[in-house]
Amino acid sequence: MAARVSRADFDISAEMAALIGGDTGIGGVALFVGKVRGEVNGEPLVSLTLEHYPEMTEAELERIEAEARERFALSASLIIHRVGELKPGDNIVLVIACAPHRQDAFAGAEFLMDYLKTRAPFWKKETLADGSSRWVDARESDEEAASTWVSTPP
Amino acid sequence: MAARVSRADFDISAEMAALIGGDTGIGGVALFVGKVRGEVNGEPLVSLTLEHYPEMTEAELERIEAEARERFALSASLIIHRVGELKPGDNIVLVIACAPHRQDAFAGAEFLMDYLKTRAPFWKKETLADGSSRWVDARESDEEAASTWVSTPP
Amino acid sequence: MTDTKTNAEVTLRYFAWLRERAGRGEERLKLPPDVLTVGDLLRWQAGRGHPFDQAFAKPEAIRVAIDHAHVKPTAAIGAAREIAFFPPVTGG
Amino acid sequence: MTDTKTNAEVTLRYFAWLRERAGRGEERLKLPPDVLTVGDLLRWQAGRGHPFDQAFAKPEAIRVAIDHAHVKPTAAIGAAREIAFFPPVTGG
Repeated sequence: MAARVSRADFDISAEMAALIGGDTGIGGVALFVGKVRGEVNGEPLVSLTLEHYPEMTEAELERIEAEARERFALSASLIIHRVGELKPGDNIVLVIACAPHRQDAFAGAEFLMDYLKTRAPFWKKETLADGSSRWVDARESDEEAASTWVSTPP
Repeated sequence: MAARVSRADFDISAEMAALIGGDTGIGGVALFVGKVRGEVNGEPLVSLTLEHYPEMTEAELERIEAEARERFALSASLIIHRVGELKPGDNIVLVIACAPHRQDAFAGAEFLMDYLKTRAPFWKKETLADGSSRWVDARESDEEAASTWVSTPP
Repeated sequence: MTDTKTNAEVTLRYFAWLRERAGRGEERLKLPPDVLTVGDLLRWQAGRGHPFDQAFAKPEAIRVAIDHAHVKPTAAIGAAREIAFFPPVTGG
Repeated sequence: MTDTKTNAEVTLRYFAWLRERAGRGEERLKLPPDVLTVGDLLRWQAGRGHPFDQAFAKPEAIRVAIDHAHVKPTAAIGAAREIAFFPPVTGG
């Protein structure tokens, strides 16, 4: 289990290899990569700036991971979340969930993403071509996705 | 959209970058990697041999991908399936689904895997440490997983 | 015309344990004119004698594809050029 | 003892648009003794005058963490060392 915040990009293949190590009990690995999109409601995005709450982030990511591990038969999991100024096409987040079987791997990765989106202290600010910028609103659909996993509200 | 069979291993980062190209409409990428496990019912596995039906494989993978694309808002998808003799820890299959939003990416990747497991003409033969070998039985849970997506039986 | 089609040569292919039990990966032959559906073909195979009697003893464990597409036992063979027999797939 | 705790200095932290509207990322101060819950604290912030009146005008849009853990408005502040205010998170 590992969680970290990074200004630099990540290498998916290398992160996955390091996470698995020599564990041949792992039969399925589900990964998710979140990326910066180039448009916001049809307007070109210039950059996306990610702010976070450093002292809380790690504690929260570890709580999310521990909960995922308790719910699913995960052999290993990883969360890497980037901060700072990102451009369209850049990677924002990497989640990896390893399990003996694919169903647990998929469910683990989805759970990690849903909880990350509603509990981890990151905030996105979009800057558009006209120089204007605005903080991204939380999506209700994200709250709903997280709440389908249970009854423990943030 | 792409699907291919390969004796060689794949590079996940490179495949993902090539699949995405310059499409900045993609906000989420879900990936799945299936791996050879080191034990079968507690006995050490020596190798896993994958046979397939070459002329049918590509046609079937393309049908599976076309169906995934019809059901989910996928921007791009990829299936790579290995054949030949594999060892514990080796990669067997890679599935990538790209979409504007993560829910479609996850659903697309799960759909591709469920259909792959029940429709793509691949067969696994396990060889154990004592020299014995046996063809892997299809798992009923895989049939069930695929059938949850609809009513079109194989 | 239909008789001609039914009597045309067809390629039969075998995979996984069916290939091993049938002792071959492929063969070309003419099917009898009364073999009209996939179900007929599975019954005909089981009645061909050794080693097919063993290989096709449990037709419910066998899947069939005609010209690279999955078909059900009720499917017509029609003008099939290639018919494949195999156990349920186990890739992924 | 309880009075001492309630009157201890606490670090308040602000993130995203709350940081921008509050005009600061952090401050250290003593909370009034009658601010016992997170809900009390949100009301107290809204009453502090400029720029907090603006920043805390919609308390339902504000999330709170005490010592790096999410808390609800009903949570007691107790011996909190650090209390953070931020909009609903939007990472991932």
